[in-house]
Amino acid sequence: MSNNETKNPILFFMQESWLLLVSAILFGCLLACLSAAWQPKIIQNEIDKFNALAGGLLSEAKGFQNAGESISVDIGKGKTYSVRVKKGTDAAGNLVGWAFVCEGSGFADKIKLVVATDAAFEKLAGFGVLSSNETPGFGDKITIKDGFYQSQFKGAPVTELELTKVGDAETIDSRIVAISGATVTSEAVVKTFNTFLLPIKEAMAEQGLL
Amino acid sequence: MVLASVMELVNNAWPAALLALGLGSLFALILLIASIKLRVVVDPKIDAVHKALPNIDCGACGFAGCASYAKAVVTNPELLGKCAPGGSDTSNAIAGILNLQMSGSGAPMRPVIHCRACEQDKTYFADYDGIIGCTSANAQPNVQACAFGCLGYGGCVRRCRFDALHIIDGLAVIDYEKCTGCGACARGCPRELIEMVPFTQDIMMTVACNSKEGGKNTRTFCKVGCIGCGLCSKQCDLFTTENNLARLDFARYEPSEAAQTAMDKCPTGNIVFRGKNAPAPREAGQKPAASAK
Amino acid sequence: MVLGSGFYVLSFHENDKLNISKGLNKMSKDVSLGKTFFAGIWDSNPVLRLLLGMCPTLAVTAAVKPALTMGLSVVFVLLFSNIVVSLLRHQLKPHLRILMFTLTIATAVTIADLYLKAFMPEMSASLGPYIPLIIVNCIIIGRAEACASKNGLIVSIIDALGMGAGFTITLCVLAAIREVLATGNIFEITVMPGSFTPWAAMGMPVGAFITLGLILGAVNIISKKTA
Amino acid sequence: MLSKITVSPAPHISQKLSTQRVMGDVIIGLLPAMAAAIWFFRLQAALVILTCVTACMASEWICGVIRKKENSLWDLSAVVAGLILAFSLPPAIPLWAAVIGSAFAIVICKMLFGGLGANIFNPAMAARAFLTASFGMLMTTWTVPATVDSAMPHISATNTATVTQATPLAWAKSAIKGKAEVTEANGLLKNTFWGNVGGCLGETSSLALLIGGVYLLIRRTITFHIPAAVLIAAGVFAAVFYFVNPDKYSDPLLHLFGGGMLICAFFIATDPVTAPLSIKGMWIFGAGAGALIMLIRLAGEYPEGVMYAILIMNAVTPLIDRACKLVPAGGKPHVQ
Amino acid sequence: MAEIRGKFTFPGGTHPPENKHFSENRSIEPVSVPKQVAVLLSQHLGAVCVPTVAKKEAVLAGQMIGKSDAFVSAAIHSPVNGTVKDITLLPHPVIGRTMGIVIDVDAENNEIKQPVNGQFDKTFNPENYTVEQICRAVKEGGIVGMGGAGFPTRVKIEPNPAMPKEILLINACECEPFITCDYRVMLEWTWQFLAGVRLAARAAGCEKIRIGIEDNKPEAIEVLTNAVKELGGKEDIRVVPVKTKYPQGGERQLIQSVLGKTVPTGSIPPTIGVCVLNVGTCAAIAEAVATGNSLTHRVVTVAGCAIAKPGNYYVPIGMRVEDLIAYCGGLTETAAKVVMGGPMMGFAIADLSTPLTKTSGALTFLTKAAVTRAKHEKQQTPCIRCGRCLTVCPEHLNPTRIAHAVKYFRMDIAQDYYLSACIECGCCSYVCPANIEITGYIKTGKLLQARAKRRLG
Amino acid sequence: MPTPVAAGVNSWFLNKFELERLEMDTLQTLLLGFIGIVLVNNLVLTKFLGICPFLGVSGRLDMAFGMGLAVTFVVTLAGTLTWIIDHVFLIGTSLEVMRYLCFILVIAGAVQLVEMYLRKFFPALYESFGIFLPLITTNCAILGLCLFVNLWGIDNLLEAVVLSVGAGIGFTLAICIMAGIRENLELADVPECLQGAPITLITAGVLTLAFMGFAGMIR
Ligand SMILES: Cc1cc2nc3c(=O)[nH]c(=O)nc-3n(C[C@H](O)[C@H](O)[C@H](O)COP(=O)(O)O)c2cc1C
Ligand SMILES: Cc1cc2nc3c(=O)[nH]c(=O)nc-3n(C[C@H](O)[C@H](O)[C@H](O)COP(=O)(O)O)c2cc1C
Ligand SMILES: Cc1cc2nc3c(=O)[nH]c(=O)nc-3n(C[C@H](O)[C@H](O)[C@H](O)COP(=O)(O)O)c2cc1C
Ligand SMILES: Cc1cc2nc3c(=O)[nH]c(=O)nc-3n(C[C@H](O)[C@H](O)[C@H](O)CO)c2cc1C
Ligand code: SF4
Ligand code: SF4
Ligand code: SF4
Ligand code: SF4
Ligand code: FES
Repeated sequence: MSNNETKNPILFFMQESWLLLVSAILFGCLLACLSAAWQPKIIQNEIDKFNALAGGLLSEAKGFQNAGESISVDIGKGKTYSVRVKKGTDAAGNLVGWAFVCEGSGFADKIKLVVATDAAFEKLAGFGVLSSNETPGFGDKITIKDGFYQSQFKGAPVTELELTKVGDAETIDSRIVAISGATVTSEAVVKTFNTFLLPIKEAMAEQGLL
Repeated sequence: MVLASVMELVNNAWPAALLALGLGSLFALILLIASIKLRVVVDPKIDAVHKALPNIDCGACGFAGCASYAKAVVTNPELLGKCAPGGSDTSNAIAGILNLQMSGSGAPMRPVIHCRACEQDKTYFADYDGIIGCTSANAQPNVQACAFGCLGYGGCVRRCRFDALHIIDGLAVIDYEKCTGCGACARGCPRELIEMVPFTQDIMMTVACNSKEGGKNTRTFCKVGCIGCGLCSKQCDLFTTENNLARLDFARYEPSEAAQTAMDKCPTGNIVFRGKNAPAPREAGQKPAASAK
Repeated sequence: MVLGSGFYVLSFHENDKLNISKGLNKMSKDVSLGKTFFAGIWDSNPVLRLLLGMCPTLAVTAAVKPALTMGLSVVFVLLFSNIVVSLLRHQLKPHLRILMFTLTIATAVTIADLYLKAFMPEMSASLGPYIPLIIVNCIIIGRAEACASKNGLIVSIIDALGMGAGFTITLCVLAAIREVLATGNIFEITVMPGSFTPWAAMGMPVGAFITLGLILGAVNIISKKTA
Repeated sequence: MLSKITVSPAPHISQKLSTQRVMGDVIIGLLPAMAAAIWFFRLQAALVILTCVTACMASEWICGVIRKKENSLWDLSAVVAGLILAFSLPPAIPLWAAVIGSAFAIVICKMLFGGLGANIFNPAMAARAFLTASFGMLMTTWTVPATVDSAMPHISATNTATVTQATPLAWAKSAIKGKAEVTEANGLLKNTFWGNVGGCLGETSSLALLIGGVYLLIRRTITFHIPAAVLIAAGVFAAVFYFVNPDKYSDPLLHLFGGGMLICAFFIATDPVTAPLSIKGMWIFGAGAGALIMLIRLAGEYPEGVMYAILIMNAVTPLIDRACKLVPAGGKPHVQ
Repeated sequence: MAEIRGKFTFPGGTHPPENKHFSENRSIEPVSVPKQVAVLLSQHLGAVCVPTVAKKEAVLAGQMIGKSDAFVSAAIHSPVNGTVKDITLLPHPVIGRTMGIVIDVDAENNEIKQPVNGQFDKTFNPENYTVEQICRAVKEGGIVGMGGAGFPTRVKIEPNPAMPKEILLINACECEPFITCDYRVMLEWTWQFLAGVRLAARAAGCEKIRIGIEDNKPEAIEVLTNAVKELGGKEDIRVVPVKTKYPQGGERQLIQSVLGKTVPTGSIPPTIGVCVLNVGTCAAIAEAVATGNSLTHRVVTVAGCAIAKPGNYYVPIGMRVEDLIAYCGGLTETAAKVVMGGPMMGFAIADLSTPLTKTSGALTFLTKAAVTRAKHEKQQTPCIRCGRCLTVCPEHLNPTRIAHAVKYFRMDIAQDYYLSACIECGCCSYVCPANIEITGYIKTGKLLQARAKRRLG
Repeated sequence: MPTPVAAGVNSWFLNKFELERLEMDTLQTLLLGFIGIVLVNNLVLTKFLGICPFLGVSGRLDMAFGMGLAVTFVVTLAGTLTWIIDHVFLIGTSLEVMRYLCFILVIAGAVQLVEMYLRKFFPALYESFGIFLPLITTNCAILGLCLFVNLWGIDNLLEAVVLSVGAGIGFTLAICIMAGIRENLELADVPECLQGAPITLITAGVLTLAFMGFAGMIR
């Protein structure tokens, strides 16, 4: 071994590590191929999930397409979040509403929401949760589809929303009643709406979408 | 068609393959160079010995753990054979690693307890009311009339990691099936009643008393104590009597007529067998077998 | 790295040490295939006896479904790495052995991750980074080092299956307990009476740690009784 | 002649003091608070207290039987744990939840660690934390004391039928949002002192707790160090904020008398088992607890921080003990 | 009489009930000669003596019957005229069965030995004796510390160039409950005691003499103060009242209280130039130097509810406990414990045939009621970490930690928390509400450690 | 002039209590992120990362501290390196599929290199904390942190570094607390079947309950 070392380092290197190198190439190829084969499916999964959530909110919508440029929303701390608004169309291709993904910080972690509005961007069609890590039994109640919390957003006006602890959850207005014991999560959702709704509306108007 | 899809695959795969190759060779190179340039000479024997040990860190060898024993035994092969739990297998394996021959008789060391006084055989002057433990009890003298016998608070039991010792009827009793000969019990006894002896036989004869008290006192203090009468040493040269106490030379012991006679003649039934499946000793106070003849 | 696990052994409590060394001994001494398989399930169960792979054990057992998925992913990765390592075992060079293991395992894990993302997106999302963390699960590299690099293909496969099964079963048992108490359901089927108020804490880290602690205690009792 | 004499190591005499007596004193110290609880919350309170104490004692007894240990029931520590747990539960807690909490306290937090004296965490607080994590809703439903005039402002009937009232601290917390509510919260101060407010069973009446605390101090069951450290640290913390911005932060007195502060200072932080041994350690422990309570109250997500502050300080108690290791009277020996 | 309040004290300590009333007003009474005495060959720290007499040999009172050539050792003497009956194992109050010499008393030819205090008065002049003379007398008289530890006194007072002594501190605290022997010696043998003090100071080369005495003994303080005045200030002697607190009499504590100095952990007083002697020891020095008598008798306090006639007795060393009990009218029905020494540090005796030794300053007879709650495991609870033991420990240790470390055989931890710095005063056990035998565990720990060391060595 | 740290703390307070949203400067973000990952999102107690050493090396305080230092060192190194690799090589070239492979190779290689280096040139340092290094490669906390940094979409290097250091310190904190507790439990009458790992897990469970107190302090 010490002979090899001194005589021909390259040969020595190859002797020691050819197996590793060959496997590296093989494994690299393997992964690339698998990825190539499955990537479309993975992307489709995401689209499907969005469509399922947004479709659940805008029941007439049959499909969603990107509309306009992506919009940069200031989410504080000097950071921005880029939103791609999608246009929901019915079978005939008519505009039935808008939907987009946005996020805010919840109790435990980030909460990603799908928010949908009517065609005029005047009234909310509600929201769905794309991902959240809130405490089971507390914050994760926002993920209950058509639960009392989610329902309050169906038909609420696109304005500054307000969270209250006590109130009537039945009336649909800009006052949102918090989930008892999960004020933080409830507030995070409301805050997310407030951060995104109006800037997006403005930007869409600028882009001439509205 | 086929070619096209192969081309596409290759097209997809080359960057990944290249990246993997690049990283792979980079690290392979670095590690190779490092392993040569930064080599620290550690005796590979230490590692090998460590692996051969049972790795339970019981401390029987007298070192802080298997790792430090490994280090020690490599530098000083005389320490071979100290790992009791590993037994001869381990010793042989280490000897193999160190290219040594295991020497010596190799009779396993096992503990014997030099006392056979159960609760009803003992005399007490007072009630001991303190910490349950032999060292503590021994620090309150004269509670138990015999200052040499087993206190029965299990100082040894607590040391044994192999559940091989139990207090039965006020006396520590060794379960030779479970005992590994680690010697921890001997270190745990404040009265130094436990002696590690070479078990040249499956069952060993022993004088189960430690009392250096004169015969008269021993008789009043304990029903089964050795009174130092010297009958055994007259029968068999394996026995010696000194300081009012008989002792057996364990290293030379093997079963013999003479030894058996000595045992039978003992007026207090103090010479007994110890070991796996040892026969039960004569009952306390029972007449010597010889006189029954 | 296996030396690494050896080191943990040094600093563990006596209780654990005896368990671990018993487990490791059993592993190396057993020869028959059946025994090899069952060793992984009880005598040297990776979680309960060797205390390896605790992170995923705790992290994914809030419910049975992710636990099962995790278990099966580990089985896949174990199989993959054991097979590859076993096949290449004569070619391994000392300095780069570990690098080779790592490479193999990372590949297998990436495959598993891609598969989950493609075909079980929900599951993939809920398992989050714990699937890629299989790479550093000591069980896998431990088996590669201790079994696959010394044994033939068949033994390695059986070993992987046994270890994997032991891991999966443990995860599922733990998850079942936690899921029932935390939600009243199991596999999303309600099993507790309607009046049962779920113990949300069981779904949180507390529940994970305490339940696993109690299970380990129970295993200690059982193994002491049967020893 | 005489019967057998006994022998044991010195000393042969001892002070007339026993664990049972120490615990008994704590129980006596808790009596005023118990009376207040029963006065304000009536039958509910009595039932919860009874359930917790019984369940704790039962758990202790069962664990003793299983471990085949000397019956440790009569050292009364389980009774104290049960009382403290009951006092830190909301009055409307269902009794089954109280039983789960008691079992968690005694079995998981005390007996598994080796029983009295070995537990790292305060059993009652750990159990409360477990209940809070499990049954958040139940643990934040505050019934109105039976003595309260239902026309008082902060009483609301939510979706459920129970009439609930926000606790003073909850008001102080939401008060951060508006001046009017701060004043209102401050107006609560008098009621808070007497106990005429919503809250956990044992925490509402500051007066009762003070009486009990003084009793313990007089009996020397506790020393003044921990309570003083807790109250001073919390008081200073709260006062700084109050004087910087009285419009937004409530009166420090509300923080001292509101919520679990007093029961914490006199009965919980002083739990000898989970507090440091040395005097210096006690000061650190108490000050840490006081500061953490205020940090959680003012900056955290919860209106009250006693339970978490205590648990966190319990966790670092071994480290505090180590840091405050005593130096022998003759200085550290040169060679050990 | 003006009330005297000690100003000085040390941090820590506790206040067990003093219980001195049993014997404090009873003057020293010589006891009649028993039929047999048993003189132990091991009565002090250091080497065990070798008998210098044989079985059946006749011995005279004061005759040396055992000696050792070791430096740290002291000879032993027969207290009576008689014949050696046996040299055998005998019960020792502290170390179990050890060799001793049993002497049958020659009943016709024995008188009760009377104290020699009458031979001393204020005119006694220590300058009449050279340092060598004093040291030889102390050595030949077999004098050992009578305050408890039994360290050979000669070693303590002999000039040692390596550790020059400046201050002689007389330990007159007698802080243990029940014990009054030193108090009576100070009251009745005042001049003999002071003679001893001055002789010791001369031998040790100490310029200053301080007598530390607890303020619960105002009479003794007054008597001594007056006597010192009468001496006329030739020497720098001061009587220093200190606060009554247990263990004020611990030498490290007393040095802290009286001199404001601390003895470094693990060291002995001479390292800071202090020599500490007990009252009884000084009296013995005076007797040995002035009359040539060896240490064969000492004052023993007999106290407690369980004995018929408590008092202070002048007893031959080697008298058996049972004989003294008989002389004092026997035990009462309620007796539960016989303690050699006081209740805080004394040794409970199991075998009443145990002979008295040079260090046995008292026999305390405790009833069940006095042994408040018998301290045994059944009545213990686990430690509730109340910290009381830390507060009272005069050595500022963490007794509970040490005790638990010993309990779980973690000698490394015990040592880390200064196991060996414990003076075994018993304060921690006394105050512990959980009733844990903390001191017992610590003592056990020291034994374990000694054993481990022996094995290594 | 207040020091930067004081200013950071100060403005955090302002923000927390004044409610008007001030412009948060970077320092503040970093500070919050740091405190967050040490206390609020402690890797061991909330994310279950690094449990093996947490159980294995928490028997003695000095060992635990050594382990904590080693982890802090390695996690800082790994977090930084992997962030760079991720952003320089992988994201640009859409080779994300190679992420895990690259990460683990980088971590394993770097750790091994550092270990050998220490062993050769700083034997004293190696004895006190280098011996832990090889164990750490198979420690979830390292790879986990790298993955979380990626998952949270941390897009600047400084933040990644601060989070990495914080993660290491959080680990050190948790393991030292546990070591203190375990040293006490050694002198307690813990039921035999629970001694060792089981009681450590149960303690960790209650510890997570305690750390919930920090929840929501930083978001
Ligand atoms: C274990 C635990 C988990 C919690 N999880 C959440 C949560 O996921 N979301 C939330 O908003 N609040 C959660 N909280 C409660 C909040 O910290 C806070 O107390 C609550 O938002 C106050 O709401 P309330 O005013 O309705 O009581 C949790 C509390 C505990 C004790
Ligand atoms: C001893 C004790 C400890 C407590 N600890 C806490 C705590 O840590 N967190 C908490 O939210 N409430 C705790 N509580 C309850 C609160 O003191 C009080 O009930 C609280 O102000 C309730 O406010 P909230 O409205 O919503 O949650 C504790 C109560 C007691 C008696
Ligand atoms: C806790 C404790 C208490 C003691 N109390 C006394 C005491 O009251 N009187 C006394 O003379 N010696 C007492 N001693 C012994 C002294 O420390 C010291 O050994 C003695 O005074 C030395 O004198 P000696 O050699 O003449 O005996 C006590 C020792 C200890 C450890
Ligand atoms: C002053 C004092 C305060 C106590 N406080 C508590 C407490 O807050 N919680 C508790 O469970 N037990 C408490 N106890 C009882 C006992 O110490 C506790 O149950 C132990 O933690 C159990 O090992 C207290 C005891 C005393 C003497
Ligand atoms: S043999 Fe020794 S240690 Fe064992 S019980 Fe007897 S006296 Fe105690
Ligand atoms: S009885 Fe136990 S301790 Fe003694 S030698 Fe045998 S195994 Fe060791
Ligand atoms: S530890 Fe020792 S010195 Fe301290 S109080 Fe206890 S017995 Fe006295
Ligand atoms: S006095 Fe007793 S109960 Fe209190 S800390 Fe000391 S040992 Fe523990
Ligand atoms: S450190 Fe996470 S599984 Fe081992």
